[in-house]
Amino acid sequence: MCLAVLAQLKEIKGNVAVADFGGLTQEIRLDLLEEPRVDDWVLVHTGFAIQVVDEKEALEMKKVLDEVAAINEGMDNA
Amino acid sequence: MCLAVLAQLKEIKGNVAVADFGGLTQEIRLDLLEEPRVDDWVLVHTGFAIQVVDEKEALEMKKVLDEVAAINEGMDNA
Amino acid sequence: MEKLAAVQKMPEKVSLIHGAGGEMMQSLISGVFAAIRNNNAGGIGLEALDDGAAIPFGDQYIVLTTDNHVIKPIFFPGGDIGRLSISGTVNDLAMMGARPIALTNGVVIPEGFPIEDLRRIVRSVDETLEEAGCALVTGDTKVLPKEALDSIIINTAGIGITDNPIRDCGLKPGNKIIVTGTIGDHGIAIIAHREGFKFGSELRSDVAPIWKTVEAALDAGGVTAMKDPTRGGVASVLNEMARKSGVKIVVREESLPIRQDVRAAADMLGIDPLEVANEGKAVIGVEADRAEAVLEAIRKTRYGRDAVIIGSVEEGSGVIMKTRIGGQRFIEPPLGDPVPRVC
Amino acid sequence: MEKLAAVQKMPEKVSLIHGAGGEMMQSLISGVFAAIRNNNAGGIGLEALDDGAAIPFGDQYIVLTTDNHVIKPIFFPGGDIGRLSISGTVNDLAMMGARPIALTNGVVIPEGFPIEDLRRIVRSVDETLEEAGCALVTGDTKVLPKEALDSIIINTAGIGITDNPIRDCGLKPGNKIIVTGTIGDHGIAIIAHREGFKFGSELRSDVAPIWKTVEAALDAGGVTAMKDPTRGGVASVLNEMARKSGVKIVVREESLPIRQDVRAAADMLGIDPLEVANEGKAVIGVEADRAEAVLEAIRKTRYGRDAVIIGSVEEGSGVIMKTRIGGQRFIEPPLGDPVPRVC
Amino acid sequence: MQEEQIARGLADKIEKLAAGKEIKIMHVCGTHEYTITKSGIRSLLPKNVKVVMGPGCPVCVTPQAEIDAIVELAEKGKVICTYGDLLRVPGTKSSLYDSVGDIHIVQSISQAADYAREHPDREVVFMAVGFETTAPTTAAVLLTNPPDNFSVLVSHRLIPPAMKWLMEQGEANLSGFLLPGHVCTISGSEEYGQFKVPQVIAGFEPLQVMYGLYMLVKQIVEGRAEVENAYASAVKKEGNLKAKRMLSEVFEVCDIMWRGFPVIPSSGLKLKPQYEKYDALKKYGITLKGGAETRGCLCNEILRGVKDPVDCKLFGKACTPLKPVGACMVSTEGACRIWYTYGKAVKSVFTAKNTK
Amino acid sequence: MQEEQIARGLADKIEKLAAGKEIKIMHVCGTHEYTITKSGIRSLLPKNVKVVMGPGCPVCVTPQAEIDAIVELAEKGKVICTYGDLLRVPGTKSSLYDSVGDIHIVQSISQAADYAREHPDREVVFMAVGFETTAPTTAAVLLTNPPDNFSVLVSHRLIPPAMKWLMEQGEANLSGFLLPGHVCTISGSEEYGQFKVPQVIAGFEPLQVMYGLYMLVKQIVEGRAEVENAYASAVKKEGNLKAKRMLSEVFEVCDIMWRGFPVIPSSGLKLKPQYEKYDALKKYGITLKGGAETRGCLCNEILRGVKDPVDCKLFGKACTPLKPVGACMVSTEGACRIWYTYGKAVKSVFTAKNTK
Ligand code: SF4
Ligand code: SF4
Ligand SMILES: [Mg+2]
Ligand SMILES: [Mg+2]
Ligand SMILES: [Mg+2]
Ligand SMILES: [Mg+2]
Ligand SMILES: [Mg+2]
Ligand SMILES: [Mg+2]
Ligand SMILES: [Mg+2]
Ligand SMILES: [Mg+2]
Ligand SMILES: [Mg+2]
Ligand SMILES: [Mg+2]
Repeated sequence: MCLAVLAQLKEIKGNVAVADFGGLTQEIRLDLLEEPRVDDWVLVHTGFAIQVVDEKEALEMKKVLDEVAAINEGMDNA
Repeated sequence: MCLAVLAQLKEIKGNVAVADFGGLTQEIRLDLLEEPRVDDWVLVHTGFAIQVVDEKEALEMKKVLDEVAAINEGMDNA
Repeated sequence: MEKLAAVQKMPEKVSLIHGAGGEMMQSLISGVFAAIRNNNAGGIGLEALDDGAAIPFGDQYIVLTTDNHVIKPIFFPGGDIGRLSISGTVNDLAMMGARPIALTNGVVIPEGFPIEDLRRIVRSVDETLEEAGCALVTGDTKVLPKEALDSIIINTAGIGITDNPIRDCGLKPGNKIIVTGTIGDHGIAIIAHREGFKFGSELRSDVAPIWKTVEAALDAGGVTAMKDPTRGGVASVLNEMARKSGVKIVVREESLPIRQDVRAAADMLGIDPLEVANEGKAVIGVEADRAEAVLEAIRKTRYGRDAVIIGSVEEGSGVIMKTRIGGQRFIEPPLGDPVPRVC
Repeated sequence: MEKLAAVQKMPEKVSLIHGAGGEMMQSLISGVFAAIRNNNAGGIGLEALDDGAAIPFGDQYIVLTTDNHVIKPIFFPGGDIGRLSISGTVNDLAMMGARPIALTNGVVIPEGFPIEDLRRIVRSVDETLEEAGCALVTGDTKVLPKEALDSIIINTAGIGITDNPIRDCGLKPGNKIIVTGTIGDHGIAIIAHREGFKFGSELRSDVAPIWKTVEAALDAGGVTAMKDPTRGGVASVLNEMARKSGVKIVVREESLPIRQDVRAAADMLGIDPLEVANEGKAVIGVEADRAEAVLEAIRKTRYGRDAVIIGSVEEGSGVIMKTRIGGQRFIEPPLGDPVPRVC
Repeated sequence: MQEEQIARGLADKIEKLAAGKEIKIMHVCGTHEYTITKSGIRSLLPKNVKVVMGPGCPVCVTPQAEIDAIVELAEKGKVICTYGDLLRVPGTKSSLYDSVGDIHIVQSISQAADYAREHPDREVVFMAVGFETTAPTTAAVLLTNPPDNFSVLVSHRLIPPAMKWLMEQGEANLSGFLLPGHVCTISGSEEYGQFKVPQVIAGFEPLQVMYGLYMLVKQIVEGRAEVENAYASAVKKEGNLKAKRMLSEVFEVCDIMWRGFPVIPSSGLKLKPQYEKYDALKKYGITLKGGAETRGCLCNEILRGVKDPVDCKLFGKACTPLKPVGACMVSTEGACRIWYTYGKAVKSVFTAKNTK
Repeated sequence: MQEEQIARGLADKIEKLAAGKEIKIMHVCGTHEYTITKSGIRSLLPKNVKVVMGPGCPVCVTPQAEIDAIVELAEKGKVICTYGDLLRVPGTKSSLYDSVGDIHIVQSISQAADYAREHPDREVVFMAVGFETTAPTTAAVLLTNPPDNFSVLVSHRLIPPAMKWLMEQGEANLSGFLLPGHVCTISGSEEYGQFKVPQVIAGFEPLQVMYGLYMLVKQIVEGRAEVENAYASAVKKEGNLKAKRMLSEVFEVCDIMWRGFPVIPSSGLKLKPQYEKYDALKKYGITLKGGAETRGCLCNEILRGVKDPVDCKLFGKACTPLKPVGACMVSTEGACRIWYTYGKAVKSVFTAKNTK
């Protein structure tokens, strides 16, 4: 538990949004978010957005890459 | 109405008999007959013997043949 | 306009009667499947609606045929769906004059089907292959949920080889019509068994691969047409052969070979033995002067002992029966699967 | 004793998983159907469990294959059961290296099936035949009561011709493994559509007859083995080819061609695209020095544009995936049909 | 061959006897129609001797309301046992064949009772159609304590009251009746004496039918009006007394509607009070919905012998054996079905006679 | 390739950090297990760093009694909507998959409610499994007036009480916990402060898991015991406050049994009185039958991390993915199922490390 997928809100109508899952769009429910906005990146679990994530990049490799690169250097230096 | 087939009683047990339908045997019910006897020829309709027929020959062509032969002669003479 | 009307008269939904091998099946096929344009690989194709197709290959023909087997019960007196699936395809190949070579087996099984039953079917398939002298060379197995399918379905396709395909449309006025054995054995046995009627004696299906019987007929020479009287029975096959050949067939009622017990059961069930399936018989058209020789050759084979000439071919159309009392009537193809009746 | 135990472990009843194309299907086939002794007509027979059988005829081979098609829904994005039934058989023939010549169609229809749907299927069959350059030459139609069957079943058998059959067991250490296009398109599209999931964009089945793609590969030379990753997907086919060839296959995760939207839907559904069916793809083993030439030839064809080399063959056994992060794991054949999951 | 000679002999006599007259014979038995059709008897008769079918097919005369009732029971989950004949008979909306229920074809009511005995958890209803021949079998089973989960939808009818009603209409142009041999096996011949028209009881082999027709034509031509018995081997004057006793123990006579006819007085059977517990309609609270029969269907006139199937505008168009409107198109012995299937054979009669 | 470099870098650091120690990490999330297995993470770790799976698969921890209840509802003709995961989970006699009912696989509870809305004549029951991540979606649907023919069988459970109980058993030999990222997205990280053991919240991409493992090993080796967040992009300290509000509006905490465990205090959710009308058990009068779990199954010890699947006598023999005895063999993320399917991959770890 629990499979969740990243998606971007494209259109909002009440508590439902059209979300883009990377080439695929699907309607999801927004009940669990305080103030969802179009273009927000959200985590989707069982058809509901469960959290807005800081930025798209946040969940992508980039951040991890940077952090890990830093660790690697730190360790190598250690 | 009503399909009925000629059969010969082979074995009797209470109100049921094993009847021979000319190469095939099947159980039939005898409820509708007064005094069925083994070797009787009967007319069978929906699994029940509905009447004992006088003789096997009675229902066979033979009798008709004779009658008709007589008619034919009679007519020809007429 | 005539034709358009006929097409429009096609019902909106497929009904059981469309699968009963009679006129309605013909109308479904001609109304729907005949639309396929890529229907011929050079010889006898789909358009012929014969027992199989024939494709020229070198100076011979590859004959190809297929049949789905959906019989219930799957085990019945005289056979089972395994023997049926092999015999059905061997016989269709034989009806095209082809020696059966290799068969396929496409099995669709309902979830929950007993493995032991499957083994029994497979054993029967193998025994029938042995008898027919051919091999099952490739297969496919699918399983469907129990809600989706209630009994096993076996498709068998097959190939055979012939120098000279026999058609079902080759009858010529003057030909004799041979039936290779007793009529109605399979259909009457199945219906009696399926309906749970208790018959003391054993009605048995005639299901068998009859290539050797057919081979004997072909070797004797003069065969002009063949078809196996499966769904729809002899009534249906005679009509189809007459229609496709553009001839009339006249059959004498008293010549029809019908077993005594089949006749008795048919009478009790109110079903005409001419209208039920046979699974080990052929209806063969033969040139009149070869008829006796062919008959004799057939009678020497295991499955041809009761062969008889049941009628002859004339100019005209339709299938006429000269009845026992000298009346005449058309033999019409049955409309649907026969149901036992009491009146 | 080992073997006896394995046979005794066979369950008493067939279950859905026996039809899902994985290990259980293999066990059903080897535990039941392998008992058929009349299984070979002189070339590659039933015992090979290849995509089809090959029968020597003169100095060529007739290839014979069969498949039942039971897909639901019968109309789906990118195709329908008609296109599927033709493509499936054309592709099995192609997988044996054979040019498809003639097909059969055995249709089992549930009572009440709309005639218009049947017409639509028949049109699609015809279009696919046209595209594949072969003909449907013979057929059979059965109708079952609505209680007995809930959706149409189409069996398609077919014959093809080849000078030189290709096996699924021909992999040799050093060979490269090519997949002719993106993986999982059909299975993911079907599951998404069947479960009624509302996807805005169009996931589409890849169902297509790919003889021309295969022909290009064969013409380029060096092909050692072929199989189409239908039921059980690429995961199943790689395992089967490795097992039958007695080799190990090593696949690099990052080389696997998977469409962005298929990946997204697969993630959402919790299903592995390697474990679902493809209906217009081939997994091809090629000698290493011909790999680039074969790949180039394939890529020039309509259905081969996204072909890639996904891995290579080594001595050993099993199928190993080198993962994106440098880990490794076995790719196991799936046990049953994949079901969407949320956790 | 001998059979053929005899039949031709009889046909010749009939032709000679009937010369110059228009004779129209009604039979009231589906099995007579079957024999006549299957052995091509009409092809042996002269043009001026016509044989038409009356209300003698139990399936044909079962009204839609009764079909609707049995279909309703099927839809309510009862196991329905029926003779195959009834399977495709259309009710208002559906036939048993097209219904969703659990339908068993039986050859005998006793199979239905056995099924109920073997499946005590199921409710089993037997659809009891048929005339005097069949009704005693229902009585016999009800007299032998069938289980509580067994009941019958009684749809039995009697032939003589229908013939009586028919003759009272005046509207049927008939020279005489070929009486139903198996019905008479039970009921005997006496009862038919009430009708002052030529009548002959006949058996069912082709030659027996030919013989009966010959006797009837002879009686007609000779201006007599009696009940003659050409099936004496099976039919006694008094019929089957035991069967008649059982009938009257279980049933009492009632007025009943026939398909194509209005309610005919004293032409039906209903269960006596002590057997009402086996009455499926009462047991499950089903009421027969009387109502308009399908419009345009001439079953009515056809059964009365005043119209032919081809007179019906629906014949072969809206009404075919695949989609029957009236019951005459359902049964293989229904007049419309027979004309539809074998109609051309009528032509072959004349072809046969003209070309020889 | 860059990913591979990074992963190998992390693995090297882990190996160096852990050198000479035996480290056993428990994760409590099926999706973590999936990532670990599918990307071969165990093949990258040194022998002395083991990762085991705790009670983090909602399907694994659903007791037979709840499966029996939903199967009973299916057999009573209710339409059952469920996530695919639950389909093959065996109850006492049957799974939903093997039951005769009308079972719909849904991707979301809102599809189930829509189905009920579109089929007002059917009774629709949704089987609501899942932890803190999933429970709010149930709350959200119940807060938006689902139709009267809709109800839920509430099978939600909470992770921290289970971890607490687990640690109180003393019987689990664990160095630290990899915390479930998506559960924490809702619940936040604060709650886990109560546990005085090393803990790291991790995401689900292979590198995120590697990164979380690295942080956890570092924390363990450094002798700290804190809640670190390696999934900060999604997990806030306070979690998702709105979702938590909705949870407490609809549900109250209760004691509940877990498969393989006894009743764990305050580890379940039940509907508050004002939502009881949506409680399928109450609505249809079904009682959960507590009872002996299958004998010989070690799910219990396996989930606690004290036994491995291969310690179970039934493993691979009486218990296989095709005929699972315990739920750990059912879910693709169940420990037994994973060992059965990918077990050999464990060997390939060492092969890989030895041959390079
Ligand atoms: S053709 Fe049909 S509608 Fe017309 S009278 Fe006959 S049964 Fe009735
Ligand atoms: S192998 Fe099966 S019985 Fe043993 S612990 Fe795992 S799930 Fe339970
Ligand atoms: Mg044929
Ligand atoms: Mg065929
Ligand atoms: Mg055939
Ligand atoms: Mg296949
Ligand atoms: Mg032929
Ligand atoms: Mg294949
Ligand atoms: Mg195949
Ligand atoms: Mg295939
Ligand atoms: Mg056929
Ligand atoms: Mg191959």
